[in-house]
Amino acid sequence: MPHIEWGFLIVNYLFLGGLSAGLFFVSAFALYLQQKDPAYERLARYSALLAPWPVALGSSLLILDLGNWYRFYVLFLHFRWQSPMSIGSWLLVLFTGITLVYLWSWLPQDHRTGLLRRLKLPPSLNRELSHLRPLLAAIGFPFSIGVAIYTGVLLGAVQARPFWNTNLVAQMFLFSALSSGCAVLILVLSLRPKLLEPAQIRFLYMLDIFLITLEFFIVLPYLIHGQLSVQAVRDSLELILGGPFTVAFWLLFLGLGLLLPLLIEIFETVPALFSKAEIHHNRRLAVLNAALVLFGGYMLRYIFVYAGQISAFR
Amino acid sequence: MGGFSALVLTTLLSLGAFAAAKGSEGKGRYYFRQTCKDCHTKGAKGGEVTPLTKTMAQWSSYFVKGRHTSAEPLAKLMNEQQLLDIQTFLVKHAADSLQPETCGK
Amino acid sequence: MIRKLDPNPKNPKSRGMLCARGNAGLLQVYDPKRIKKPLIRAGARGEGKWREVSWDEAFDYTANKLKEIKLKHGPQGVLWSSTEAFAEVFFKNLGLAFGSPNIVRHPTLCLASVNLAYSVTFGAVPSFDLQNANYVIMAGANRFESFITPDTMDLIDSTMNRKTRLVYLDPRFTVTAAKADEWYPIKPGSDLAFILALVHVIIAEGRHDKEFVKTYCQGFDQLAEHVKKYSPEWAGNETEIAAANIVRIAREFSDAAPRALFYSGRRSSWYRNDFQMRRAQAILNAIVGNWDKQGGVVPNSKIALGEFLYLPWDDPEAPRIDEMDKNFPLAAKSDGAYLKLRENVLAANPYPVKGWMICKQDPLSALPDQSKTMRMVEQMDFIATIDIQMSDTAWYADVVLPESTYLERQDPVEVLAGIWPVVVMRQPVVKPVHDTKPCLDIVQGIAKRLDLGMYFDYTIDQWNEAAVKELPLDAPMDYLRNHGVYTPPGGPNYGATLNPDHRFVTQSGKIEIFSDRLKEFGHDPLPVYQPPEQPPAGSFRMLVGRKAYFTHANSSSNPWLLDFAPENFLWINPKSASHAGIADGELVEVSSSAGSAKLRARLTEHIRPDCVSMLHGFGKRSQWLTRAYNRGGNDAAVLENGWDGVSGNAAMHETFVKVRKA
Amino acid sequence: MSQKRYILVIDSRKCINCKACIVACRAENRVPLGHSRDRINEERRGSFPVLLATFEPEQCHHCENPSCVRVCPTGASHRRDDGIVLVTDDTCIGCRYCMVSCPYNARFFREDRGVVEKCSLCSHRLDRGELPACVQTCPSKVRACGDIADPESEVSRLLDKREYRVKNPQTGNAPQIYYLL
Repeated sequence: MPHIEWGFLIVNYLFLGGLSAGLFFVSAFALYLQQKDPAYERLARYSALLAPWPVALGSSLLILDLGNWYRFYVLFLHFRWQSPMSIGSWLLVLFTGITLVYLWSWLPQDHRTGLLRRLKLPPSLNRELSHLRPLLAAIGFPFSIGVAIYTGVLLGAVQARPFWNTNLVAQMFLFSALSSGCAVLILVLSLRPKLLEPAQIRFLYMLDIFLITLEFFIVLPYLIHGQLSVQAVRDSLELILGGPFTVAFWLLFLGLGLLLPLLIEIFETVPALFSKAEIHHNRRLAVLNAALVLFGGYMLRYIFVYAGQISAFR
Repeated sequence: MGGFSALVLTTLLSLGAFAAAKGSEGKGRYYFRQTCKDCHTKGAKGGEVTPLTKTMAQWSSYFVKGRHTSAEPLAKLMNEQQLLDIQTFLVKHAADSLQPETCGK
Repeated sequence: MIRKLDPNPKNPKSRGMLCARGNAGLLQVYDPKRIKKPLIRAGARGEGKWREVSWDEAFDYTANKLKEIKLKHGPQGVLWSSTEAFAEVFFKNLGLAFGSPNIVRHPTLCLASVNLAYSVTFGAVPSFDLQNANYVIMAGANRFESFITPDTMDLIDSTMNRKTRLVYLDPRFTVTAAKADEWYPIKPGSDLAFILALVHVIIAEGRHDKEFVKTYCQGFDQLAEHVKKYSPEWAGNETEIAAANIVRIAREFSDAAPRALFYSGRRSSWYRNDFQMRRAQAILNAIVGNWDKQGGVVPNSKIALGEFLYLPWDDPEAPRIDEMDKNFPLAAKSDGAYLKLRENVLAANPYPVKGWMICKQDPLSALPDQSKTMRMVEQMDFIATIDIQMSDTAWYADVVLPESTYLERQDPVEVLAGIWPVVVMRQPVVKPVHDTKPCLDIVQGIAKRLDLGMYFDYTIDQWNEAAVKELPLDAPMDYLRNHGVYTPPGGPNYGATLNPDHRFVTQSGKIEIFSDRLKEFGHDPLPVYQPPEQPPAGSFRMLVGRKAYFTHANSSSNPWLLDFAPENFLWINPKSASHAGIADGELVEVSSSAGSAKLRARLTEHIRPDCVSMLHGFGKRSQWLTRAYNRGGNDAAVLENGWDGVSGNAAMHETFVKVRKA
Repeated sequence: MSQKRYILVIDSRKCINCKACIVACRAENRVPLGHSRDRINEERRGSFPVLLATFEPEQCHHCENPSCVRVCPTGASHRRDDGIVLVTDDTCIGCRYCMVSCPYNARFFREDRGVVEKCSLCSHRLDRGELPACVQTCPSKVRACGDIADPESEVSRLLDKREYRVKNPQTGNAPQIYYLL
């Protein structure tokens, strides 16, 4: 009876928004670590350079998904604190702005000049902002967490859909988003071996192990909590426990997208866990690992967007 | 008048043969509505009369005996053919006929 | 531009309600697939090639063809067929003035058996006072689903509020079954056994209204003797309704009398003994004394309308082609008997009929055994159809004369008879959107060219003025123009015939339980039960059903309604379907000796395993109706030819079909 | 005069699934083909010959605490003081968050205009003193619509003397269609 209103554009948007949040999060983290180890600068830089694009693309998809895309500005004529979408659109626009300024602060002088010329913008904009990086990271950090969480809150706030209606969804989306950010960096670093620095990979692996573990320990209570909840929620879990999304959830998301990359990461980092030894670094495994994490993140959003809309009180 | 009565008598004897008689049901209905209905409607001086008012036999004998005593004789109002038509119409739709209808509708 | 249709709040018959198709009626006016101008066929019949012509040309063409046929075959060589409509009288009169005895109307496809059964018994066609009844037995007449009128709606209210007990018999679990207090999936064809057993119990237990029977009825003693053999145990076997239930229903029914009735109305054209079954219903109603009482069976009251005194024409000389006098001497002669008529036309017996004038009717969809109707179409030299849309029959016609829809035309004033009759006048709400005409104009156009103009020398206003002249109103025409309806004061009429001196319009003047006249014409004077033939193994009895979304076969292309049922399905019980290896939604072919239809199967518990059923009005042949063409299956193609011997009523539920995957 | 509060009272037992309400709404509100603002939920149970079929009309519940209004990012979905929940066409951006949030699936997306549409309880008719089209046309008079704030109204009297239920109250929407039992 309930029909699917939000389709792949929304799945993509939720995924891409989370990705940017994850990238910014890693960048801010790396910027902090850079104080101790300058090697982290590269990590901070690359993630800063990547961060704005997914969310910009995602927001465009969101606007495209609107029935009246040219009316999207109406969103910014209102602020409705009860509406996750209203809060979210403000968050998105502010976060995107911050990521852009932050990116600007990471660009070398000549790149800035070239860019301004090409965009026919006044050269006076060509300011050195590198000193503002910590400030921007500090301001942007809560926004990145906000954007990552909001994509889950958007769904979790809907009482009408028992599959969604718990804030565990928001946490799941948060850790999944941050983990996806790590995965993008692992991918980029592994695909371009000359950029590779084992310490950074190690950092990303360790961070991702932490995030995936957290995510797993939210998925678990989500299932348990659902089983202990009211009938409608129990019924809605049937969608993944013995329904159209069972394979997608257990195999594609939980198996391939969560546990397998976790195993790969643990396997890779085992030597470094108990000694100063370097991690294994199998580039192919790293690429596979990153791809699986991203795939898992995407599946998570696909499953939740679709299954959630079908779930209903009967 | 005698010829008319004789004709009606024959019809009385064999009701089934009415179609063979020369009366026209359709025209009878017309003359009935045109002439008789002036007085024979509810509230008018003749009182309501429809084919259902009498049985087939009653209608036939009515015309044989030339009733209509309280008003002008029927023969003064219409000619023989017209009366035959009316009779045909009334008998065909009388109360105990095979096609009992109020106004031939 | 009509935005929305609202019912006339002053009309007590509508009481503010409109059903789905009432609400969707405005699309008839704005249907892009309407017939917008008169059409003359340009290609072969059914090829769909048409030439748009002026009305003058269409009239000339039609009149010339009619003259040709008259010259060759006499006026009886043209058949005039029409269906219930306010303006039907004009069309019928044109046929009569033309000199043809062959006027055929819809009752023998509808309720001729009920009308005749009650006429023979009570000398009147009654209404059933569902509004006030406390106990209603209804068989097959699916009043909550197939035909939605205000009296039904009161029944819903009183049934649901436990004021009325509704016992419903139907091989299908219809909406009415769902709402009834008791539903029995009676074995098809055994209804008469059920009724006779009710009569048996009521008489055996002395529960009949003795005073009423003595005063008003004749032949009760013969009935008492006659039904002795029809015990509830016997009927239990025949009907598959437990004897205990039959006894209980008989007791409850007679206890509730006179506010108890066996409903005989509507959709009554089932079996070859339909008349006798309806007679039994009438007799059951008679012996409990519910006649002309509140909550019982009440003779229709009429309001006498005046008539415009148009000139009379000569009675037709030839006998009717369906030879009503010989075949159905008791039936309403002026309505004809459609299926017998078709037989005789096909056999050119006793004379050829080569022209067919059709008004608002779709014989190809309406008559069982479509291939026979098709043959009748093919053997005609000329066919003209007056319709608002390109029906299946219009599609095969030579001339199509587009009538204005009911929202665009002035119709004759009409009495809606009933327990509380009203006078209604339909007035146009918009000017004709296309080059269409009302029926009278079309009739006059043809009549003039046939030199019959003098018989139709009046306007619709003159006609209506003559009609309303006698109403007790100061300015009746103005009143009806302003209000659309005239409701006589005083409310429902009961008891006008309940006077020992009253002469019932029967042969004896009494209520005829035993009918000498039936005996005289060689029929059973009391209903005699004969067990129905049962479908052979692997076959099913085909039942036809209707949904009130659609008006017979002619609104199934209305987009607002089509939404609810874009195609019809073959209802089949899952048990039977699994034997035949048929899955839900699968395309199947239903076939009988008459022909076949293809449609999708709907596996449903809502039907007896020995029956299948489909909705009427689908599987259109007219390609003009793009939304309805070839959607679902056409019941008319499958149903076999056959009729009730007394009334000539079509027997729609006597066809055995085979079902296989298509 | 006190503030009006419109509600619907539905006696589903009287519903015969005739669809008149849907077509009347279609005509009144020019609802595009393929959509409808109201519907009739069918439930069928049992196997031959022990069977049950029920019909339950449903449309926007005009909730007291409407989740659709809460989640609307632009305020296009709003609730009038008399309780009627409406969508303002001009400010609806077509995000469909309200649709996803409605426990009753009472809304649909109108492709031709890119906005969300729903039952307005025929507010324009109520404002003129007429009943909603579905209420007025219903052959078996399944629905009653009126002012619950007026103790003398038909709806108040029905709820005074009959038992009733509302659908999915656990969503916290405080729905205002009362189904008589």
